[in-house]
Amino acid sequence: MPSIHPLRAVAAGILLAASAALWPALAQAPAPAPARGGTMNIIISPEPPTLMLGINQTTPAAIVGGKIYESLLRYDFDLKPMPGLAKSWSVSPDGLTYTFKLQEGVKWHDGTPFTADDVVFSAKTYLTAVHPRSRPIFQRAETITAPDPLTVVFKLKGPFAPFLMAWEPSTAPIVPRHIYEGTDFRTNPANAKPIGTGPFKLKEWVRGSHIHLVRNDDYWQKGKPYLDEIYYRVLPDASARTVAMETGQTHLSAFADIETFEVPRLKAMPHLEMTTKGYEYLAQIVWLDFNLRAKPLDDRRFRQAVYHAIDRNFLRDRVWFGLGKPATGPIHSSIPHYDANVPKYAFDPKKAEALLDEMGLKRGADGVRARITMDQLPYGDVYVRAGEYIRQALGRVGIQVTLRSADVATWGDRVRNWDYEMTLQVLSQLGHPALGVSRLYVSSNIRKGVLFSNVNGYSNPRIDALFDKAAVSADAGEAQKMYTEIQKILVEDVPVAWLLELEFPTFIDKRFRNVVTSAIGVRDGFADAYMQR
Amino acid sequence: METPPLLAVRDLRVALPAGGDRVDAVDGIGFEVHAGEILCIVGESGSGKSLTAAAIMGLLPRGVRATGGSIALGGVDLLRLPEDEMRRRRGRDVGMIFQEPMTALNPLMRVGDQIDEVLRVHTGLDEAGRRARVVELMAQVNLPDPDQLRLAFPFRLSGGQRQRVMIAMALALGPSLLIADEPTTALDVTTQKQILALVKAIQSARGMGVLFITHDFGVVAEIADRVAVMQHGRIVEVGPVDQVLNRPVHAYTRSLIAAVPRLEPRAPSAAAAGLPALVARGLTKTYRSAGGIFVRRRVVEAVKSVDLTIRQGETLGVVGESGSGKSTLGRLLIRLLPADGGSVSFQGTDLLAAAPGRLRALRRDVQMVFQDPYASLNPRRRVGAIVADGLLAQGRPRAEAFARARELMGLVGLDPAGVDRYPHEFSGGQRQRIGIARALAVEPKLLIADEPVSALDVSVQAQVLELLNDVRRRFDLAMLFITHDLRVAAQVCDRIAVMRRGEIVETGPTAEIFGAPQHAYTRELLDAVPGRAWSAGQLANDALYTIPRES
Amino acid sequence: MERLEFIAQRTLKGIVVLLGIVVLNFLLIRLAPGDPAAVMAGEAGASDELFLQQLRQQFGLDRPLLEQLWAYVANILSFDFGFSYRQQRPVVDLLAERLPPTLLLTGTAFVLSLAAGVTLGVMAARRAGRWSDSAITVVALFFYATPLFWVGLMGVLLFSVTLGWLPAFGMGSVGVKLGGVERVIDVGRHLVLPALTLTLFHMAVYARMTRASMLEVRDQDFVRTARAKGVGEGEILRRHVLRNAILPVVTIAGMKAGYLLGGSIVVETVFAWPGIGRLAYEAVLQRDYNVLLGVFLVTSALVIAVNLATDVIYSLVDPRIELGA
Amino acid sequence: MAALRDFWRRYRRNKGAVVGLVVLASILLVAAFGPVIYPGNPWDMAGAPFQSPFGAENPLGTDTLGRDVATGIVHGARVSLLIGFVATLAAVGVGICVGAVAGYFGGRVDDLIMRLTEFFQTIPSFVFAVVLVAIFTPGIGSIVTAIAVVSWPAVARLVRGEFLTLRTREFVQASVVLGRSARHIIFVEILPNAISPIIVSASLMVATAILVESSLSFLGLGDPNMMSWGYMIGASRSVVRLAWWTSFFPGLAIVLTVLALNLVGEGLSDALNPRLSREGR
Repeated sequence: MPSIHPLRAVAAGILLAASAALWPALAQAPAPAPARGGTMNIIISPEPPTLMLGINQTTPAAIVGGKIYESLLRYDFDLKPMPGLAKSWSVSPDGLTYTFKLQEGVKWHDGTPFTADDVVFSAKTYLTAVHPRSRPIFQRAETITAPDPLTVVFKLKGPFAPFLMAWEPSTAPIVPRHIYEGTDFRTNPANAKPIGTGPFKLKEWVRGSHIHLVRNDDYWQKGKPYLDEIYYRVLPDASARTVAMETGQTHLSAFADIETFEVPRLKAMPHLEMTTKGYEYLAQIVWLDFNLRAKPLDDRRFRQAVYHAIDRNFLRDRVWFGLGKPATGPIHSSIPHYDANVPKYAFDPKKAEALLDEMGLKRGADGVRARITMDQLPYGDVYVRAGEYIRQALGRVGIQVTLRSADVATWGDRVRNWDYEMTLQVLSQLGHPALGVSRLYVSSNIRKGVLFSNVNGYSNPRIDALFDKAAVSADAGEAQKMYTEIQKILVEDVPVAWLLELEFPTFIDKRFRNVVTSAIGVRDGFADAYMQR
Repeated sequence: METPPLLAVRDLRVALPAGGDRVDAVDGIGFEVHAGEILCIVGESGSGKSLTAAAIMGLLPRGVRATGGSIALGGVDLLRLPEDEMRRRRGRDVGMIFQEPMTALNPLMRVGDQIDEVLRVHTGLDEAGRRARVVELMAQVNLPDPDQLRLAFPFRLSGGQRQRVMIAMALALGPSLLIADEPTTALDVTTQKQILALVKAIQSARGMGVLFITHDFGVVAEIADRVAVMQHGRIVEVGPVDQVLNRPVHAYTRSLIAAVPRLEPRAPSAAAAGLPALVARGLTKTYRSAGGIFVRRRVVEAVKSVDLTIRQGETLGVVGESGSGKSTLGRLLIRLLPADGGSVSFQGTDLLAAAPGRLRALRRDVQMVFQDPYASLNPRRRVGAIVADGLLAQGRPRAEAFARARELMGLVGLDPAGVDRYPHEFSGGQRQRIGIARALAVEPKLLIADEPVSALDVSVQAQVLELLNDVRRRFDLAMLFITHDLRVAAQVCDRIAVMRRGEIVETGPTAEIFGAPQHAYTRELLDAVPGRAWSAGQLANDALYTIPRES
Repeated sequence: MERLEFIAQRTLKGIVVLLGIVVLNFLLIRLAPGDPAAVMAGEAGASDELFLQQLRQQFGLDRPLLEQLWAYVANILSFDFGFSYRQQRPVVDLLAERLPPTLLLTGTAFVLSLAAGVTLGVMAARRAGRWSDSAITVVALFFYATPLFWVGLMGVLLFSVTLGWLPAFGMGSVGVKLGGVERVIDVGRHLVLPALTLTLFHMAVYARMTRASMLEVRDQDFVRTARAKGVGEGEILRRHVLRNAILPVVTIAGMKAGYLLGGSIVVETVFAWPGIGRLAYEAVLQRDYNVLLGVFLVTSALVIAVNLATDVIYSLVDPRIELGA
Repeated sequence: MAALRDFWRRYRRNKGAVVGLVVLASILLVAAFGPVIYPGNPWDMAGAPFQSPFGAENPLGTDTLGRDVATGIVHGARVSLLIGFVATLAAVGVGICVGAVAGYFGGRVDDLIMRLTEFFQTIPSFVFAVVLVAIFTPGIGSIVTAIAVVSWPAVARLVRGEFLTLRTREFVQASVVLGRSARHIIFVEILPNAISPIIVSASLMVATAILVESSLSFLGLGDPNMMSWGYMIGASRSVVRLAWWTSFFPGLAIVLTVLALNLVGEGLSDALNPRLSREGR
C-alpha cells in the first residue's frame, strides 16, 4: 500500500535540510550579530520537582529541563519538524520505517560522546519504562536499531501518523546510556545532577529560591549558546512575579506566570515585549466536562443548553482578558487537522431556556430548573473565576450551580473515579489529534481511576472507528476527512463544551532576542537566545 | 509633753475616689507619736487605720488622696513635701512593715539584696560595707545563719522569717519612726509572740517611736504604750493602754472590748456526756505532688492517724496553728476530701465506705459552716435559693423549701424578706448567718464549723458565736469547732483537741486544757495568746458592757 | 541535678507528644481522599493503571495502613522522614533546606516583636491613662486586628512598588556576585518586609500583654515595699516591676511559638520566602504526604523545643519554680 | 436590672469599648439589613471590571469580573460573622464541657484531658487548620470545624482553671455537703461564676476566627459559594496593584470588625472583672 507520507511537513526537501545552526530565528527579526555573554533571569513557578524529564513532564520541569536535555527534533510554529539532535530524517513510503541521521560531535555534559546507542537505549529501554506518555508510542516499534553511531532506525509494527510529532524534549528526552543502563531509573543519583546534551548545564539548585544554569562550552552548535548563565527564580506568588517583570529583576515569563488581568499593563511597558507564540505544540483547550452518567447531563439538549448559556466571549474578555479564542470544537485551531466548518453554538440564553423547557425542566418556585455541582479546577485563580462566571451564567437560565473546591489531588480523584457532575478541564493536544485528542473521546479509553482518559463516559462506535482508522492511516487526505467527520459529530453531540483555546502571554525583556523560536517556545533549549549590548 | 512629738498628725483627711466599693475615709483625725513610745491604732475593718498609716508614708493607693490637715515628722509637714523629698525620707526617717510577709517581698530578688537596697539608695556605703551591715541587721532580727540566708529567695523562708526580713529592712537606717501595719495578723500565734517581742525589744533599745496598727486587743495589750481607737475614720478615744483597755470611756471602745472573748473556759454544757455521735479512727491523709519518672514525689502528711469522738450535744474544738491539718481533718470527716485510711462511724455506718447514695443521705445529717463569708455563698444565686438548696436537693417542693428558708432567716436573726436578695447585699456577719441558716435547713445532727468567725470583726464575731451557741442548744447539735484562736475555743468548746503537724497531741475538757495543759505544745500555744495578763483582769469589768447587736 | 531530671522528663514528654502528632497526622492525611499515586501520574501528564501500580508499589502505598504507619514511625526514629513523591527527593533534605530560612525569618520576627512589644508595653503602662498610652494601645490593637497577608500586601505596595526601597520577594538577589558582608546585607534587605509583617502582629500581642502585666505587678505589695524603702520610681520600674512583669510575657511568647510558625505559612507565601511554611502549603495542595508529615513533625518539634527552652529559662530566672512541682 | 445598669456603668468608663460596641452594632446591622440596601447577588458581574471606587454606580468599585465590591462587603458581613460566631460557639461549647469535667473531677480525668489539650495546643494551630480544611474540602462546614478544633483547647484550659479554683470555694463545698449532684454543681453553682472570663475570651475568639477564616481564604481554602471578606481578598490578592480597592475595602472591613470585637472584649473584661479594671479611664 504505497502512499505519500501523512505529514505535509515531511517534504522531500527536508532530507536536505541545512544544519540547525543555520536555522533562522522565527519569532523575531534576526538581529545583526548575536553577541556572547549575558545572564538571563527567568520566572519559574511552581518550582519543578526534578529536572529529569524522563520521570517528570510537568511544565516547569520541561521549561528548565528543556535547556539541559534535547530530543531528536524541534518544531516550527506550523508544527513542522526541524533538526534537533537529528540532523536529518526520512520516512519509508509505507510509513513504517523512520531513519534519523544524528548530529556530529555531540558530547554529554560529562564529556562522553553522544552516539546512536544513547537514542536506542532512551527509546527502547528508558522511556518505555518510566514515561507514561511515550511508552505507547515506542511500543509501536517492532525494532529500534543503530546501524552506525550516527544513524537510528525505527521499524514500526504498523503505520502511526503522529510518530514524527513525538520528538520534543519532554516527550522523548534522550538520556545518557552510560549513566542509566542497569540502574534504577527513578532513583539514579544523576536525576539530581542531570547530564544531557543541551546548551546549558545545571550549576546549582537552591530549592525554594533559584536554579542556576551555565553555558555548555562544549555544545555541539559551535559558538552557541550565546548566554553565559540562566537563573530560574522560584516565585510562587502572582503579584511577586508581576513586580519582578516590571522592575526588570526577571527577563522572561511564560504560561500563566502573569495573571491575565495584568497582561495589558505589562504589555504596555516599554522594556517588555509580549508574544503568544511558542505554545502551538501544546495547543491547550479549556472545556466544560459533563459526567454523562448523571442526569440531566446525559441529555444532549441539556448540554446544548448549557453551551448556549455560556458567553465564550465574556470568558475570553473578562476572565482571560483577551488571551484566547473561543473554541469551536474538540481540535485546537493551531493543529493542522482543525476544521472550522462545524455546527455553531452562539451565546443565546433564550435558546438555552427553550431547550430546557423542551426537556420538561421547568423553573420551580425559586426559579431553579436543575441543580448541579461543579468542581473547581485547582489550577489557579483564573479557573476559579471562570467557574464563578459559569455559575452565574447558568444561574440565569435556571440551572443552579454549586461550586466545590479542592486541592489537585482531591479534584483528580473525583474526576478519575467519575465522582463529579461538571468540571472545567484543560489539556494539551500535543501536536496531533491521535496524541492529544482521541484519548478523551474513544470508548476504549473509558478507564475508571485514570485521569485524562475518557472520564465523562462518552461512547460512540462511529467516533471510536474513525479515530482508530485515522491514526493509522498513511494517507493524509483520507485521515483529514475522518478528522473532519469526527469534529462534526462531536460538536453535534457536545460530550463536553469546548470553551476557549488558550493563548499564553510570554513576556520578554527587550534586551533579549531570539528567545521564542519554535512551537515549544520557552521549553526549548535557548541555544539561539542572546542579549543585546 | 515637754519634748516635741516625733510625729504629729493634725486634722488629717483622706478621701476615697467616688464610686468605690467603700465610702469610708479618714475624717479629720489627730494624734501624736513620741520618741520611745508605741502608739497602737486599733479599729475594725474599714475604720481607716491602714489608710492613716499609708498617708503618713505617702503611699496612699492610686486614686486616694489626703485632702486636708498636716502630718508633721520632726517638725516638717510631710503632706507638703515634694515627692522627691518624701522619697528620701522613706526608709531613712520612717520605716514600715506590712501585713502580708508572703507578698511584701520581691519574689525574684534575694532577701539580702532587698535589705541591701535600702542601704544602697540612702547611703554611700560601698558594697562590702553594705554586705556587712546586711548580715549584722539580719542577725539583729534573729535570723539564723545570716551569711547564708541573705542569698536565699523569699519563697525559701517561713512567714515569720520573712517578717523578720521586713523588719531588718525597715530598721536598716535606724529610722526615728516605725510604722507597722498589722504586722502579725497573718502569722501564727507562736510566731506572732516572737515578732511582737522583737519589735518591742528593738523599739526600746533604739528609743524609736512606733505606730502600730492592729485590730486585735490582745496584741494591743501586749505591745502598746498608748492606744487610739478608730471608728468610721475618726479617733473616738485615745489614752494610755491601761486606761483604754481597762477603763474605756467611749461606748464604742467598751463594746469592742466586751466583744473580745475571754480566755476563760466556759461551763461545760449539760449534754456533754451524751452518746458518741461520730467516731473517727485512724484517719490519715497524705498529699503527694504529682511525681514523674525522674522527679521525686513531695509528700506532706496532713493528717496522721487521728482518732476522734464527738458526743451528741457537745462541742468539740480542734485548735492548732496553720498547717496543723485541722481543716483537712474537718473535710475528711464528711468526705469532702478522700481519706487515705481510717474510718468515720456515723449513725452506724462508715461514712468513708458508704456508697454514693447512702453518703448523700448521711451528709444531710452532717453540715458545715465555713470560714470566709464572701466565698461561702454563691454570688450568682439569691439568698433564698442558697438557704433552700439542701431541701431542694432532697427533692422537696420549691414552695415548701422557700417557706422554710424564710423561717430560717428569721431564726438566725435576719429579715425573711432577704431571701430575694443577693449575698453581696449583706454584711460579713449577716452572710455568716445565712451560711448557718443553710446548714440548719436540712436539720443536721452534726455541724462542722471551720473557723466560722476568724474573718469577722470582733464585735460581729461575738454575735455569731452567740448564735452558734444558741442553735446548738436549740437543735441539740453535736459540733466540731475548728479554730486557731484559743480565746474563741474557750468560749464555745466543751472539749478541745490540740493538733500539731497532723497529729492530735492532747484532748480533754476545755477547763483541763486551759487549766492544766499536759503537752508542751499546748502550753506553748496558751503562752503565746496575746494579752493573757490583760484578759485575766478583763473579767472584773465584765458586767459593765453589753454586746451591741448587728441589725 | 534536679534541673537535669526536669529537662529529661520534659524531653521525654515532648517525645511522647511528638509521637502522638505523628500518628494523628498520619491518620488524618492517609485516610483523606486522594490517591498520591494518581497525583503523581497526573503530574506526569498521562496515566495508566500499570504506571499507577508501579508508583503504589514503589512507595508502599499498597500496604495496609497500619504497616505504613509502623514503617513511618520506625523510620522517624532513624531520622528517615521518607521520600517526597512530588519532589523526587528525601524529605529530610527538603526540610533541612527549608528550615534555616524559616528559622531566620521567625527568629528575627520573634526577637524583634518581643523587643518592640515589651518596649511599647512598658511605655504604655508607664503612661497608663494618658493619650500616649491610648495611642500605643490603638496602634497595637490595629495590627492585632489586621490579617497578616493584608499587612504584607500593603507593605509590598508601599515599600517595593511605590517607593522601591525594598525587594518584594525572595531571600536574596540572584545572579549577582556578592561578597560575604554584601550577601548578609542583601539577605537582610530581603528579610525586612516579611519579618516586619510577622513582627507587627506579634509585637501588638506582646505590647498588650506587657502593659497588662506591668499594671498588675505595679500594684503588688512588694512594689509598695520598695516605695516604703525610699527607692526611686525609675529604679522600682527596673529592679522590681520589669522583671516580674516581663517573665510571664516571655513565657507565654515561648509557648506561642506555634503562632509564628503558623503565620509563616501566609507570610512566606506572600513574600516567596523559601521556608518551611511555604513548603507546608505546597505540600498540602499537592497532597505530598511525607513532606506534610515532615513539616508537621518539625514545626511541632520546634514548638516543643521552644516550650522546653522557655520552661528551663523560666526555672533559671524565677527561683520560685520548684522544678517538676 | 440593677446589675445590668451597674455593668453598663463600668463598661461605659472604657471609651474605646463604647466605640467598639457602636462599630460592632453597625456591622451587625449591616449584616442583618444590608441585603435590603444591596439586594443584588454579590456574585453578579454587574458592571465593567476594575471600576474605581467612589463612582455613582459602584461606590466601592468593582472587581476582576465586574462584581460590585460594596455588595460583596455587605453580604460578606453575614458570612464572616456567621463563621466567627458559629466556630466560637462550637469551640466554647466543647471547651466548657471538657474544661468543666477536667476541672471539676480532677485527678486522673483531669490528667488525661489536660494531656490531650496540651497535645492539641502543641500543634501549630494555623498549620493544623490548613491541613484540616484541605483534607475535608474547603467549605463553610470544614472551615468552621477546623477553627473550632484549633480553638477549643484554649477555652478548655480557661474553664478548667476557673473550675479548679471555684471547686474549692466554700459555696461549692457547701453544695456538695448538702447532697447536690455533680451536674447541678457544675452548671448551677460553678459555671455562672466562671462565665465572665468565658464571655471575654469568646468575644476575642470571634475576632480570631474571622482572621483565621480570612487567612484560609487567602490561601485559597475558602468556601467557593460563600462571599466572605476573606474570600474577596483571597480572590483579588493578585490584583492588589491593579485595583487596590478590591482587597483594601474587605481588608478594612475585617480590621474594623476584629478591632471592634477586641475593644468590646476589653470593655467586657473591665466591666466583668472590676478588680482588674484599667486605671485612669
